[in-house]
Amino acid sequence: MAEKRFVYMDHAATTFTKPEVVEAMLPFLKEHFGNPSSLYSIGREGKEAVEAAREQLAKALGANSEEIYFTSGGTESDNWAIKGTAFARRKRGKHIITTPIEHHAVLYPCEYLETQGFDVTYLPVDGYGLVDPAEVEAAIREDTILISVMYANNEIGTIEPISEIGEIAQEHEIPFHTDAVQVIGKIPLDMKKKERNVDMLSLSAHKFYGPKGIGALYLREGIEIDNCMHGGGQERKKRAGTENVAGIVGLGKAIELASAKLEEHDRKMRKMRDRLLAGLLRIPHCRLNGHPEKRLPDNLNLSFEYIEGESLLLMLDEMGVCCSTGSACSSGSLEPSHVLRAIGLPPEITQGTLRLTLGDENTEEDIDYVLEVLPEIVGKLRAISPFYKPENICEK
Amino acid sequence: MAEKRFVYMDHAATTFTKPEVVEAMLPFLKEHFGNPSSLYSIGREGKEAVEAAREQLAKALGANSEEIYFTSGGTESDNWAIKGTAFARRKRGKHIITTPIEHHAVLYPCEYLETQGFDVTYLPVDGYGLVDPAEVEAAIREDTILISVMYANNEIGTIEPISEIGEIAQEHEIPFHTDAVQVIGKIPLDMKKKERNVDMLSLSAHKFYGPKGIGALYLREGIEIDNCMHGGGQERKKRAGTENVAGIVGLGKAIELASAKLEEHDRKMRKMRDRLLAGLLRIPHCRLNGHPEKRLPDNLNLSFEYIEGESLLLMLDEMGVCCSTGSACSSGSLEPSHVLRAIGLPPEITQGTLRLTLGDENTEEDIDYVLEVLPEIVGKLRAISPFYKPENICEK
Amino acid sequence: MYNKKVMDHFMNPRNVGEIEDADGVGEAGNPHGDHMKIFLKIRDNRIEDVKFKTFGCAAAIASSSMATEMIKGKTLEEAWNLTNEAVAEALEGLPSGKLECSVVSREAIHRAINDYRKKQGLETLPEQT
Ligand SMILES: Cc1ncc(COP(=O)(O)O)c(C=O)c1O
Ligand SMILES: Cc1ncc(COP(=O)(O)O)c(C=O)c1O
Ligand code: FES
Ligand code: FES
Repeated sequence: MAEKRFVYMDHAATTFTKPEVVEAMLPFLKEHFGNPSSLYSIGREGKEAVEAAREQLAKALGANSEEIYFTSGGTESDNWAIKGTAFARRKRGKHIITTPIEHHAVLYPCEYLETQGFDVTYLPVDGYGLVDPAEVEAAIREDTILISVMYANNEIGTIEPISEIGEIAQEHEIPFHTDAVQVIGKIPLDMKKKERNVDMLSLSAHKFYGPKGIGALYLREGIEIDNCMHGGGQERKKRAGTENVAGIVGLGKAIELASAKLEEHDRKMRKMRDRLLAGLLRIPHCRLNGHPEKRLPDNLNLSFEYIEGESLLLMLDEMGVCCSTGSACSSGSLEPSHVLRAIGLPPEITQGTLRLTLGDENTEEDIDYVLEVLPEIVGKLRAISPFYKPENICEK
Repeated sequence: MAEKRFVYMDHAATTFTKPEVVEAMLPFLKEHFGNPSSLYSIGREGKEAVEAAREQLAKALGANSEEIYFTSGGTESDNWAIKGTAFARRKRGKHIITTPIEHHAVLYPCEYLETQGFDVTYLPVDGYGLVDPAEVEAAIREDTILISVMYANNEIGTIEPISEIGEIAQEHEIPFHTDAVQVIGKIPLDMKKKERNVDMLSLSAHKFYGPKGIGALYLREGIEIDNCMHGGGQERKKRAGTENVAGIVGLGKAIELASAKLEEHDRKMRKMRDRLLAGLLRIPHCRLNGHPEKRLPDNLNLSFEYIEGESLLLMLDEMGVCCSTGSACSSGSLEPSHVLRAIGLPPEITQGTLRLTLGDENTEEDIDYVLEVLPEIVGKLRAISPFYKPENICEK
Repeated sequence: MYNKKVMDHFMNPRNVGEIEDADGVGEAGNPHGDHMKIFLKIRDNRIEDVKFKTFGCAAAIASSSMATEMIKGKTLEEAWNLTNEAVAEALEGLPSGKLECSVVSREAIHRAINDYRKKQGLETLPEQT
C-alpha cells in the first residue's frame, strides 16, 4: 500500500478555520473584549467589528446589512426560520411545505411543529433528490404559511431549483426559506437578483473555513417572524444574547475570503472531483448518488455494494483519509440516512455509502492517494463480506 | 486631575478572556478542527475535548457531567429553561412564577409565554431587591409548572435566598430554575448539596473570563424539558448544532481557573469593593442600591442624585474608566432600568445610577484612580445641573 | 471510539474465509442488515477449524474475529456457552451501544452448532435470545 498520508475529505461536515480568519478573531478574544452593547470605547470597538462583519456578509449575499442576523450556527438559523415563522403566522394558517431530504435542523423543528398543531407536507423527490417545482405548487393550500427547501443537500450534493420554487412562493405570497449551509462560499448568491424570491436563508461559518458556533439568518425586510432568543436588545432586538464578537469577526473574514475566490475554488474543486469520480467508478458495483450535474462542485456520494459504511470509514481513517458515511450528525447512529431512503436507495446499498467532500487544502496528490487506497479497502472488505460472490471480484 | 489610566470596571457586562483560556482554545481553532460527531480520529479529538470541558464544569458545580448541556450563552440557557419547561409541561398547567428583577433573557421569554396562553406571576421584591420565600410559597397554585428566580441580580448585585426557595419548590414538586450567570466563578456552588433543590441553572462563559457566545444549562436528571434547538444528535440529543468546540474548551478552562481561586478572588474583590464604596459614599446625595451584605463581592450600584447616567458614563470613559449605567443590554436605550424601578427607586434618582463591577485584573491603584476621578466628574455634572442647589456642593 | 484491540481485530480479522466441506454452517443477522456466516470443522466434539465472513460495522467484524479465536480448539459445549459479554471483554470493551453488534456472532455460532447436530441426527438445542 501507499505511504500513509493525511487527507481530509469531509469538508461538508466541517472545515478547518483559515489562518487569516483565526488572526482576525484573536484581537477580539484578547484586547478588544468589550461588550458591544456597552457605550464606552472598548465596547464600541466590538460593536464596530460586528457591523463590519455584517457588511462583509451582506456584500457577499448581495443583501442589505439590515437583513443579516447573527446566530449560533446553521441549526439555530434553521430553527428560528421554521419555528419563528410558524408561530408568527399561526393565525393565518398551519400548513408548512418542506422536503424529506432536509437537514435535521429543518426536519426536526417541523416534526416539533406537528406536535404543536401544525401540518407539514413533505414533498416527493426524484431518484436524484430533486424537488419538482410543480409539486411545490400543487402542495400549496389556502393555509400554507411557509415553504422551506434546502439550496443543496449536505449528503448527496444535489442542488435544488431554488429560483423556480422561490417564484412560485412569491406568486402565492408565502414566505420562502432555504437552508444554504452547504452552498455559501461555493455558489455565488444575490438576494437582489438570482435569489430575490428567497425570504430567509440559513448559513453556518464552519462550512466555509470560519469558526464553529456562529452562523447567520438572512431575513428579508418585512418578513414576519417571532424571536427565538428573547432577551437583551442585540441584533436590532431580533436575536438576544451577548454577541460572539470573535466568532462574528471570523465569519466576516471567512466570507470575504471565500467570495474573493468563488470561481477559482469552483474550478479547482470540479477538476479534482471529476478525476476522483472517474477513478472510483472503475470499482465494480459502485454508484454515484445525487444528481450527476446539478450537484455541489465538491461533493461525491458513492455506494459500494456488499460492504458496510462504518467499516469503510474506519479503514480509511486508519489510512489517514477522513470522510463520512452520511451527514456527520447521524454517524454513530444505526439509522440509515433519511436522505438516501428518500431517494429510494435500497437499504442494503445505503449501508455501503461514503461521502467524500473536497476542500481548499486538497491537492491532486490527495486524489491520487484516495484512488490508490480506497479500491484496496473496498476489495478487502468485500473479501470478508458474506454477501459478496468471489466471481465478482475484479479489482486488480 | 490624575493622569489618565485605563480602568475596566464593567465585569458584569463581560470580562476579558484570560490568556490561558485563549491558549487552550487555539488548537481547536487550528489543527484540531474536526467535527466532534465524526467517527474518525480528528473528530474524536474534538469530542474528547468537549467531554473534558463538560467534566471541568460538572466538577465546579458538584454536578454529574450528564447534567451539563452546552449552549450559545446565558440567553439561550435561560430561554431554553423557561420555554422548554413551559411547553413540555403545558398539559399540567400554565402558571409560572418569577420575579420582576430577572434579566431580560428570563423576563422576555416569560412575556412571550404570556402571549402563548401562559400565566406569569412576578413576585414582589423589597427595597433591596430581595425575594421573600414566603411570597414564593404564597404564589404557588395548583397549575404552577415552573419557578425561576435568579441567583444574583446583574444590576444591583443582590443575592437571592436560593436554597430556601428551592426547598419550597421541591416540597411542591415544581421545577426550579435559577439564572446563575452572575454567580459562576464568584460563589461556590454544589448541585448535590447546597443547590440540591435547583433543577436548572444557567451560566455564560464570558462572565467568568471565558469567551463570548458559549454557555451551559445545568439540567438535573429526570427534568422534563422540550428541546429548544432541534436538529442533529449533539449534546445527547438535547441541543442540536455542531459544537462550538473552541468555545466549549475555553469555558472549561475558564471554570477550572476560576474554581481554583474562588476564595482568593472573593477576598480580593471584597477588599477593593469595600474601600471603593466607603470612598464613594463620601459624595453627598449618593446611595448604594441593592442589599448591603447579601450582594455579589464585586458589585457596586450607586445612585448620584441630580445627574444623568449616560453623561456620567461618558465622562468616565473619557477618563479611561469603563462602567455601566444598568445592565449592558439596556444601555443605549432610554428606558429606566426595570430592576431599579422594581426596588422602588424614584425615577429621578434612577437616572443617575452607575454600576461598577470589579474583576480579576483590577488593582488598588484602580480604586485610587476611580476615587479620584469619579467625585470630580460628579461635581462637574452637578455644577451644570439645573436641579442641583449650590448649597449642597460639598466636595472639596 | 474503539480501543486498540478492537481496531486490531477489525483491521486484521483472524479466521476470515469459508470452509468448503464445513461440518456446520451458521448464519445470523440483525435488522440493520449486519450479517455473519460461520463455518465449523469439527472433530471429536471439538472445533478443529473455524472461518467466518461478516458484513457489518467495525464492532461486528472485530467481535466475529475474536469469537472465532475464542472457540477454536474448544468443545462444542464450550463454544455454545460463549457469551457476547465474554467476547466484548476479550476485546477489552466495546463502546456503549455497540455491545449489540457482538450478538450476531453468538447466534451464528449457535446455528452452526445446531446445523452440525442436525447433520449428526441429534436434536437441536434451543437458542437463547
Ligand atoms: C444543510 C445543513 N443544514 C444545517 C446544518 C447545521 O449547521 P450547524 O451544525 O452549524 O448548526 C448543517 C451542518 O451540519 C447542514 O449541512
Ligand atoms: C443575569 C444574566 N442573565 C443572562 C445574561 C445573558 O447572558 P448572555 O449575554 O451571555 O447571553 C446576562 C448577561 O448579559 C446576565 O447578567
Ligand atoms: S436628552 Fe438625550 S436621552 Fe434624554
Ligand atoms: S453491527 Fe450494526 S452497528 Fe454494529
